[in-house]
Amino acid sequence: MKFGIVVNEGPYTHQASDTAYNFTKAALEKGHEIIRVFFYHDGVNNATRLTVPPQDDRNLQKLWSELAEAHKLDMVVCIAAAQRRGILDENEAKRQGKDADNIAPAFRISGLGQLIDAGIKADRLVTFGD
Amino acid sequence: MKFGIVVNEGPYTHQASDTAYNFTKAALEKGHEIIRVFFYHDGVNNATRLTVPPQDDRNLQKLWSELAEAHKLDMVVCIAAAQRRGILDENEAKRQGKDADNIAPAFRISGLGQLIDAGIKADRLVTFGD
Amino acid sequence: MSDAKKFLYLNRKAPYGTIYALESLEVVLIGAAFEQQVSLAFVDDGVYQLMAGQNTKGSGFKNFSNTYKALGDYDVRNLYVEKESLDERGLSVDDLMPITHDTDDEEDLPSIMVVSRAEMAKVMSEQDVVLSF
Amino acid sequence: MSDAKKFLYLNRKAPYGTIYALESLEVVLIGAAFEQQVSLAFVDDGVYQLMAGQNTKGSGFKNFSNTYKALGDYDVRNLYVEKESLDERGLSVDDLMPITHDTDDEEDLPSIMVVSRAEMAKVMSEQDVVLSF
Amino acid sequence: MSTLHTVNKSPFDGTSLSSALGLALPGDAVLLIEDGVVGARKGSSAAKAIEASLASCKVYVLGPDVAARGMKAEDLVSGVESVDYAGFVDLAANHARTQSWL
Amino acid sequence: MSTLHTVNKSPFDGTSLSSALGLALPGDAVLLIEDGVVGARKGSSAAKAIEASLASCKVYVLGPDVAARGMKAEDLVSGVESVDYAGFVDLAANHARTQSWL
Repeated sequence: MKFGIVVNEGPYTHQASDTAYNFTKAALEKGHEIIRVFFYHDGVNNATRLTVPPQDDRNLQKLWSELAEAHKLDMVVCIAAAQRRGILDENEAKRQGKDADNIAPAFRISGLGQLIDAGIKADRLVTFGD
Repeated sequence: MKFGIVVNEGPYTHQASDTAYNFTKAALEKGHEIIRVFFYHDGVNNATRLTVPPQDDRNLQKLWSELAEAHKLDMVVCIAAAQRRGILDENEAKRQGKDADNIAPAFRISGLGQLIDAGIKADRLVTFGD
Repeated sequence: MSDAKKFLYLNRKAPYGTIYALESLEVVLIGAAFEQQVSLAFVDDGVYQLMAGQNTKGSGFKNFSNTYKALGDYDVRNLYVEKESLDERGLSVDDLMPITHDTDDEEDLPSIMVVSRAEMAKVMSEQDVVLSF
Repeated sequence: MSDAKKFLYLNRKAPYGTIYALESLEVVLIGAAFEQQVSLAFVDDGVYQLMAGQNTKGSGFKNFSNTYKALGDYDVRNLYVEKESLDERGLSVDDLMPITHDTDDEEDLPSIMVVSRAEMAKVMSEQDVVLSF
Repeated sequence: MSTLHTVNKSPFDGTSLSSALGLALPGDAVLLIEDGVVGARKGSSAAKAIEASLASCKVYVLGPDVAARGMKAEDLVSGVESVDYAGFVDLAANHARTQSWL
Repeated sequence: MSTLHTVNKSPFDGTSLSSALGLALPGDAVLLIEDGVVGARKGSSAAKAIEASLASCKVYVLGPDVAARGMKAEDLVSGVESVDYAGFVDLAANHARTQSWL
C-alpha cells in the first residue's frame, strides 16, 4: 500500500517527529511504499544539518536521513514554511542573499503542491503534529 | 524596575515571541530596565539570521535585533537548547565540526545559569511560552 | 472530476495564538489548483478563524481573515462549522464573517454551513483525505 | 542564604510527548549551583513526570526519570504534587517514584509531598520567582 | 504580596484557565492573553468560572488579542477589564510575581 | 469504509479525545498515541467516555507510549487493546482514512 507521511512539528520539542519516524520505519519493514514524507509548519526544522543533540540522545535529523538513504525516500520540506523558520538550501540562500544554508542533504525544498500531490497519489495520508 | 524576560517558543508558530516582544518594548518605553531576554526551548529559533518571512509579515528576528540594538539588550540563547535545534554561532560551529553557523549578531549563546542569574537579579521575571 | 479525491481540511485551532490557521489556508489556496473536491471543517477552537471583525492593528499580526472571503474564487464552497463548538463558546453564525460563492447559475450563495456534530461526523466519513491542523 | 530567593519550578506537562519536562529538569540541575531555595510543583499533567516504572525502550527516548531520584543530591528536597491532579487521573502517590533526600541529621526523608489545591496555592504565593514549563 | 497569573490558552482546549483560577488567591490578578482571551466571552461555557472569580480576584484581558479575535468590549463578561501592553507591564510591576499558566 | 482516529493529546488538557470520540462513527477505530495514552487509564476521569465508546468503536493504545509513561497493561480500561508501531501501520492500512486529532 502507498503511504504519504506529514510531519508538522520540529524535532525534540514535540513527539510528532519521533512517532512519524517510527511509523514510517514500521511501514517500510512491512513492505509498504512511502511515496513522500512532507515536512510542514515547524516540521521543517527536522531538516537542519546544524543540529547537535546530546550524545546519549537520539539524533532525529540523522535517523530520518539514514532511513531516506536506505529506502530512497522523497523527503520534502515546504518552502514557505522553511523560509519563515530559517531553513534554506544553497539555491535559496543565494536567492535570498543569505551567507549560509543549513539543510541536510537527504531533504529537498519544494512547494505545498507536493503535499496535495501526496494526498492524491497515496492510498493513505497520515499526519503527525501537535 | 528590573525585568527579566523568558521566551520559550520559536517565532511564528506560537504567539509567545510576539507577546514577549511587545511586552519588552512597552516596558522599555515606560522606563523599566530589561536585564536580560533569555531564549529557551524552541525559543532559540528566534535567533536564526537565515529567516525570510513573507514581505508583508513581521520579521521577529529583525524586530528583536533592532530592539536590542536600540536599548543595548542582553539577548541570551541557551546553549543546550540551541545545540538540539541547530542554532550555532561561529565558535560552536567550529567546535562541533559544522560547516556553517546561523545565529544573528544581536544574540549570544550561553548557559542555563544565565536564566537563574536573571531570576536572581530581576525584580520580576516574566515567562512567555506555549 | 470523476477521479478527483475528496479533501477535508480540519481546523481546530484559533487564529494568531498559533500559526496553524494561516498555514492551513496556504495549503487550501495551493490545493485549489489541483481540482480536487475540497471542504473545510471548523471544529472546537477552529470556529474562531471565521470570526467577523478581526482587527490585528494592535498585535502586529497580518490580518488574513479576508482570505476566507475569497475562497469562493478558488472554487472552495463548503465550509462546515460545528454548531456544538459555536454554542460552547457563546457564539452564533451571526458572529462569523459572511462568506459566499457564485456558481454558473447563481450568485452570493452562502459558503458557511452550520451543522450538528452528527452531521459533521457524516461529512468526515465521506472524505478520501483529511488534513488536520 | 538569607538573601537567597525562593524559586518554584511549575511543571504541568507530561514527559516525552513534549520536551518541557526534560528541559525543566536541566534548569533545576543547573540552578542548584546557585544556592537558592528551590521547590518543584507538579500540577495537572505534570504529575506524570514522577510516574514509577517509566520504560522508554520501545519509543526511542532517553529515560530521564531517574534524575528526579537524584534531586536530593542537589539539595532539591521539596517536590509538591497536587492531590486533585492525581485524583482526576486515577493516580495515587503509590504510582509515583519513591524520591528521598538526606539531611545532616536524617537519611531517606521523603521528598514528595502530596498537597491539596489550597495548600499548593499557598506554596505558590510564597515564591519570589516562578518558572513555568 | 499578590500574584499576576497569565493565561495564554483557550479554556475550551486546556486546563490553564481553570488551574489559574483554582490556584489564585484572593487579591491576585488573572490576565488573559493570546488565545486565552476567548475565555472572557459572555455566554461561553467558561464565563461562569470567570464571573465567580471576580468576587475575589481581578480579571483582565489583553485588548489587542481580544480585537484580533474579532471580539469587542461588549462581548466580554462584565467586570473584566481590558489593558494594552503598557497595562500588562504595570500589572507585572504591581504584583510580586508573575506566574505563567502555559 | 471506516476511519482511524489518532489522538495524541492528554484528555485532561484538551478536547482531542472528546472530539474524536464524539465524531467517530460506529465501526471506527480510535488509537491513543503520545500523551494521548494517559486517557486510557482505569479510574481516571476520562475512563468513562472510553468505556462508553467501546460499545460501538474499537479503542487502541500505542504500547511504547504507554510504557514510557509508567503505565502497564493492567492499568488500562478493560477492552482497550495495545498495538506496536507495526500494529499502528496495520490500523492505518485497514481503515479508509486516518484522521489526526492534533
